[in-house]
Amino acid sequence: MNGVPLDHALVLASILFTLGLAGLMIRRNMVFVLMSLEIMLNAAGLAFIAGGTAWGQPEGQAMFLLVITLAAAEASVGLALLIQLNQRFKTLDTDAVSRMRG
Amino acid sequence: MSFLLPLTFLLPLAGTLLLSLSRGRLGERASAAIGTASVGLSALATAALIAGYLEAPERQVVTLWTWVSVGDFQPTLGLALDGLSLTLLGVITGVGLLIHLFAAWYMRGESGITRFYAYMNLFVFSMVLLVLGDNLLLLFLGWEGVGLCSYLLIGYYYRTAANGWAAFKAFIVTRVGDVFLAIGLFLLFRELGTLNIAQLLERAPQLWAEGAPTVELAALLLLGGALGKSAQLPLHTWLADAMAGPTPVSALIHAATMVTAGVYLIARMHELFLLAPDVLLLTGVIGALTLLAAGFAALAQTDIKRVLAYSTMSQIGYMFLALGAGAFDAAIFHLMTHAFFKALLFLSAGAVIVSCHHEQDMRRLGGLWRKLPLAYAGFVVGGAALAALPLVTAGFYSKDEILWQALAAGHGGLLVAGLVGAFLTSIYTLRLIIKTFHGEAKSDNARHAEAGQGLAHGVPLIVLMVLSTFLGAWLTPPLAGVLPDPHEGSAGWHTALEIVASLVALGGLALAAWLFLRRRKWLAEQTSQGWGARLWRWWHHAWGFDTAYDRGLVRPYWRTVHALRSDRVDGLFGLVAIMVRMTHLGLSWTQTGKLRFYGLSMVGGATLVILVLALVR
Amino acid sequence: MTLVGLIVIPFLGGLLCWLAERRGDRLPRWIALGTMALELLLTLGVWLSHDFSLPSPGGEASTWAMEWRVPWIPRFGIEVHLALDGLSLVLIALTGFLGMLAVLCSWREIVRRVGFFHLNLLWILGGVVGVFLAIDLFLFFFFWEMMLVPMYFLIALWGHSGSEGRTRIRAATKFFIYTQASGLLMLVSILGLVFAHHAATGEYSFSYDALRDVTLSEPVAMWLMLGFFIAFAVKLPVVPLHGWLPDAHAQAPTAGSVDLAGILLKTAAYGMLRFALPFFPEASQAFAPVAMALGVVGIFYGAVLACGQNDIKRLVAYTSISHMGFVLIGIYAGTSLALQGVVMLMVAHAFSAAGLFILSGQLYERLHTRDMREMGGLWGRAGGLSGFTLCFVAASLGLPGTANFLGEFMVLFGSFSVAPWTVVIASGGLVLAAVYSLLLMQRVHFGPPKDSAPLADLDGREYGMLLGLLALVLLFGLYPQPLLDTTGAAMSEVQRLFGNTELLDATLTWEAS
Amino acid sequence: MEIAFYLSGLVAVLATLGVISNTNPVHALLYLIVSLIAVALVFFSLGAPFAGALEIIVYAGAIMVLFVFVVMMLNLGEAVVAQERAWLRPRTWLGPALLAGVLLVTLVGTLWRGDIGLVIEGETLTAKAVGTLLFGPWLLIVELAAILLLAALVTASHVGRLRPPEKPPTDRESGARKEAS
Repeated sequence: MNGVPLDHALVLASILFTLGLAGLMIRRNMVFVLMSLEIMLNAAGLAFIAGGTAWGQPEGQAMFLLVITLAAAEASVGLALLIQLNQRFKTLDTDAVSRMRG
Repeated sequence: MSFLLPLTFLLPLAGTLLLSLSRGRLGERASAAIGTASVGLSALATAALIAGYLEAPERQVVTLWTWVSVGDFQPTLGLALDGLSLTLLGVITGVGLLIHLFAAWYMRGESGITRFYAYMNLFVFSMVLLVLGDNLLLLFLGWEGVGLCSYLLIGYYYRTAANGWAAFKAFIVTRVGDVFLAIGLFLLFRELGTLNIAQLLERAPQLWAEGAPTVELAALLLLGGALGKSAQLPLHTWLADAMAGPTPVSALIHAATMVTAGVYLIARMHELFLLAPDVLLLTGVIGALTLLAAGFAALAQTDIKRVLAYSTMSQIGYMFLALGAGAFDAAIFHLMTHAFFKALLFLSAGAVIVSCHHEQDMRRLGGLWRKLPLAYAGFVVGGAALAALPLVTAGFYSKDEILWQALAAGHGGLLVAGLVGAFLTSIYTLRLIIKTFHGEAKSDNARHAEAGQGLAHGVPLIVLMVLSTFLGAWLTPPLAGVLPDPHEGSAGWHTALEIVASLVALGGLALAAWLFLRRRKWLAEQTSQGWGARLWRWWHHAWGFDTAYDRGLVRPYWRTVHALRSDRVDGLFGLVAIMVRMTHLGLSWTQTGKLRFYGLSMVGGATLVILVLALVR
Repeated sequence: MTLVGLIVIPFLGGLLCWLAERRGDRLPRWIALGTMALELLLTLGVWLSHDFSLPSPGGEASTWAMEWRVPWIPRFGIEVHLALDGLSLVLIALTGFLGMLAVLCSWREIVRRVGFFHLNLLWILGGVVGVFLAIDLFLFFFFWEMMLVPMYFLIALWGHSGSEGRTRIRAATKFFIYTQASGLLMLVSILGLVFAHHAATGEYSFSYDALRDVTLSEPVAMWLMLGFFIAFAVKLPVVPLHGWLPDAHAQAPTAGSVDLAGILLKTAAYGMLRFALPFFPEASQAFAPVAMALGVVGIFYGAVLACGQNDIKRLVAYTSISHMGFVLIGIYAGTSLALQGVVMLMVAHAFSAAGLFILSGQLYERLHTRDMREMGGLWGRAGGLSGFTLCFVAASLGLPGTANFLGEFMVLFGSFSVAPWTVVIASGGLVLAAVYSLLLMQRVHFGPPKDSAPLADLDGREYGMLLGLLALVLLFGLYPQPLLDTTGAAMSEVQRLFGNTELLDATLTWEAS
Repeated sequence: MEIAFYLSGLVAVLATLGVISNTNPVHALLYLIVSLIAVALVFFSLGAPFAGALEIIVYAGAIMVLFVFVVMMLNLGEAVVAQERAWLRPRTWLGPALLAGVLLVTLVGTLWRGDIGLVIEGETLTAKAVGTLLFGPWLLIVELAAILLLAALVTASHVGRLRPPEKPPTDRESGARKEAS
């Protein structure tokens, strides 16, 4: 066994990605939505790493670093909004804040 | 000599311009004076032209300037004078002058006299142009100008809407005829490349053999134009309503000049018509049919002017009959004499109407012959000429000439129609005179009628009376070189026909006298019940043509106008606006505000794109 | 250099009027009048100094009387290329004259923001003169779109209230959208031409001569021609696309209507003669029967609707649609007589339509209504006004002796050899022309008067305007030769390109069979 | 090296499944942490120790801890779990799941058809190489990342501030407050 073929890694990434996506679409609770978001980001990072190590270039990992900063920034803002949602609307249901329509 | 020719039409034009630009500053007498003077001078110029022509009878052409010159379309403003146009010119300016004079008396006290004389001068100007025009486009200019003036003059009393609509109807019906004439012009120009009448008639025989389809079509179209203007059968419904205008107008336009324009056109283009024998025969047939239809219709009229209008229609039917029989000079001779006695009848009728305070209905007139001696004399002399009383009246010679030419040319049917027409004419003429002048006065208008005074009233009537007698018949029009010479026939047959014609005329008069003097009561009850009444009403509405046209053409047109009033086609483009609004509503439904729905649609879109990319490449 | 002057004068004049607005209402009017008078004098000067007789038959393709060329955007081969020949000279003179009339007839009608009104008015005229002079297609399109904007403001700001509740803003927007959308189609065709030229010669050019020699395949040429045709058909207007004209006229101020009817409709006919026909001779030839049929439909549809209108300006607007039907037939007939007839009819219609609009404006000033149901029996009350209406009504129904008659009959004479049946049906329209013209006369001036108070008679300004217009209608009706000689060269040019014989016979046989 | 990859991959997938299908937020959170650590193991197996370390320290350590704080702060009780179970009826998750399935099939299909020949041998890419890259050509991007983080910091602190409830709402939001309470 001389190593992991790249497309296996990418398949793993896409599985994780679609799972995160499904979670995003299914759950109405804001917390779960944010968590699925994290999974998708993580899957993307995995794909970067897989690519980078396959070609033997450090760009993959550097890019992963950026993915993580992005995830951190996004998570913090997301959670702040979550708190506001809970405090103002007394619920975590994303459908409650759907007045921007029509 | 050549400056006289343009003078004949420039003078009336000057009169019109003077009167119309005066902006109401001219009084009644001044405008009557200007109007009559301009036509009088023009008559003087015509007299000089006639004298000059009689010495040296050759065609004069005076070209003012080329109207348009584009490629070979070169119509010029040229005036051509020969025997035919001279005769017409004489009639127009002569009779025109007398009518202008009479109008001074007739229109006294009316408002807007300046406007009246401006239109009358404009009419004489257009009619002279029509007669003198040497190319068809100039003739068309006169043709339409005359139509417009007849519209303006019929609608002179514009305050009552009915007169306005009568004028409107007259113009539209004649305009239909003008369109046929225009299409004829287009056809002639395309085929012969010129509009100049002389060149046209020269090239026509070279290009077409007798009876060729194009020349038949061209002649038919010209005939269509003539029918419209001369109020012959299919396009005749406007003449009876045209009586809404003042009586001098009816005398000038609807008796002497405009209605004879059609006869002049066919006489002027006779070479073309000779090339199309079927159309010529058609002309004769139409003339005969109009002759009879108008004759019967005149029998059942109650308004003096309408009786005279139908009698004009039937006399022009005579002229068309003469043209159809190829007797062009007999038609023009009858045109001249008819102008005299019909103008006399109309002016006398005008005198009666004014004297009886604008009462036109015969049933309320009567017993006037002692109160209005001059009008009565005018009616008697004019009526006699109309009924063609033998030897004494001008009408006899001209009508007899037509009947003889019809016989000599072998058109038996036309001859019979002519004789029946003569019989009808004598009946309705005597009926008119008896009902208007004899018996007792049936209304106070008639009782307090006072005779018209003054020269303007008397002179025209007397002059026309003289011209309506056999003296008028001496003025044989100088048509020697211009129109083809008449058919020859044995003198015996000629005298036999004269005797038959005069017997028919006298018989008609006797029958009318017997009916309307002795058997008035029997006649009244005959025409008031059963088939008599229906027949009387049918003739009263001139065989129902008018109602047929109204229901068949006019009413559907107005229905479509009201149907399309709000511009349906433009409404079509309103649909575009509605579609835009609908797409807006459709798309705004997708903005539900729910986060998950957006996620779902994004994923769906992404999958779709990836699928398409994957499959496509 | 004078060509640039011809365009710049109205634009500068407009600005001056706007600036002069501060010093009272009278100054902008005099400036506007002076500008347009200067424009007219300049054109007449050009007309006298150059002779526009026929170019030598074998002469170079198109001899412009005057030309002025300066590169503008070299990268795309766009240059400010102005050129003048007989046709554009006549139309510019017409613009100058009608501009003066527009200013004169709104002397007392426009009281709000007079300077800005005259700015818009003069900028429309500037745009129109630009359209008549521009030979570079890009420049032509620029002026074509530019002349719409001031017209929109003119209708929107100074228009009258809607006759049946339709506001003037809606009419102005409709006018704008119609012309703008069709202008887009023309832009597509222009670009199509430019790309075809680029494909053939490898470099971009918008110049008239270069684009005229582009050889296109049959279907492409047809589509590009249609692009041009629809743009001009909307402006002409041709029936299905005519919706904007009656609304725009009913709501426009008198000056706007005079401009709109007098000049803007002529830009469409000019565009067809200058661009649509010479650029695509074969396609236009094949399209001719359809265009003529549209012309005939236009004549009858315009006439039928004119009879049904109650608003006097809408009636005159529909009569313009009917008259423009004749123009369309004349253009696509292709014989030199028909084309000269088209020019004559354009000039004549400009005068008679302007006259009728001025009269309806004056009636509006006196009766404060445009609804014919409230008018009637005005003959005795309005003095000179009724007499002039009669003359212009006679012109509009094509009474011989007026220029309209000559225009219509030259078109019909010219087209008869090419399409006899179309002409026969079209001359049926002459009867309807008489119906709607006399209907106008009957419902407004004849008939029982509603009340007997005499209306204010025509003052000097109005009387002079109408007399001048009437004199021109009669002058060109009786002695049109100077006008026809001026446009003779341009029209024979169009006829040479459009009516090349072998195709002409093709249509002939089609007609005859 | 491959076995570690496949094993930890499997663990990661199962943990993620656990995250999605769990009704109790805290349990889901823990599953998430497990999934992140599994992914870190995958990084190590692929030969990216620096990334793996980062994953554990920053991702699992910092961000997940932040999540735990927030979830704890909201003190979601049993009601939330019940409600979650109510929301998770098959009718809601079947459609999106199917769609995600289709997306997965297409992704995998394209990958499979793409026949990328590359194989990851597993020789490690040292942190030094990454560091030289980061502070070499990528210097600007790193600065930008820093600014991004600063921005996120400011936003989170402002939005996250718990306003005292008795402050009268500005009229613009009154609509929201009335409707929500």
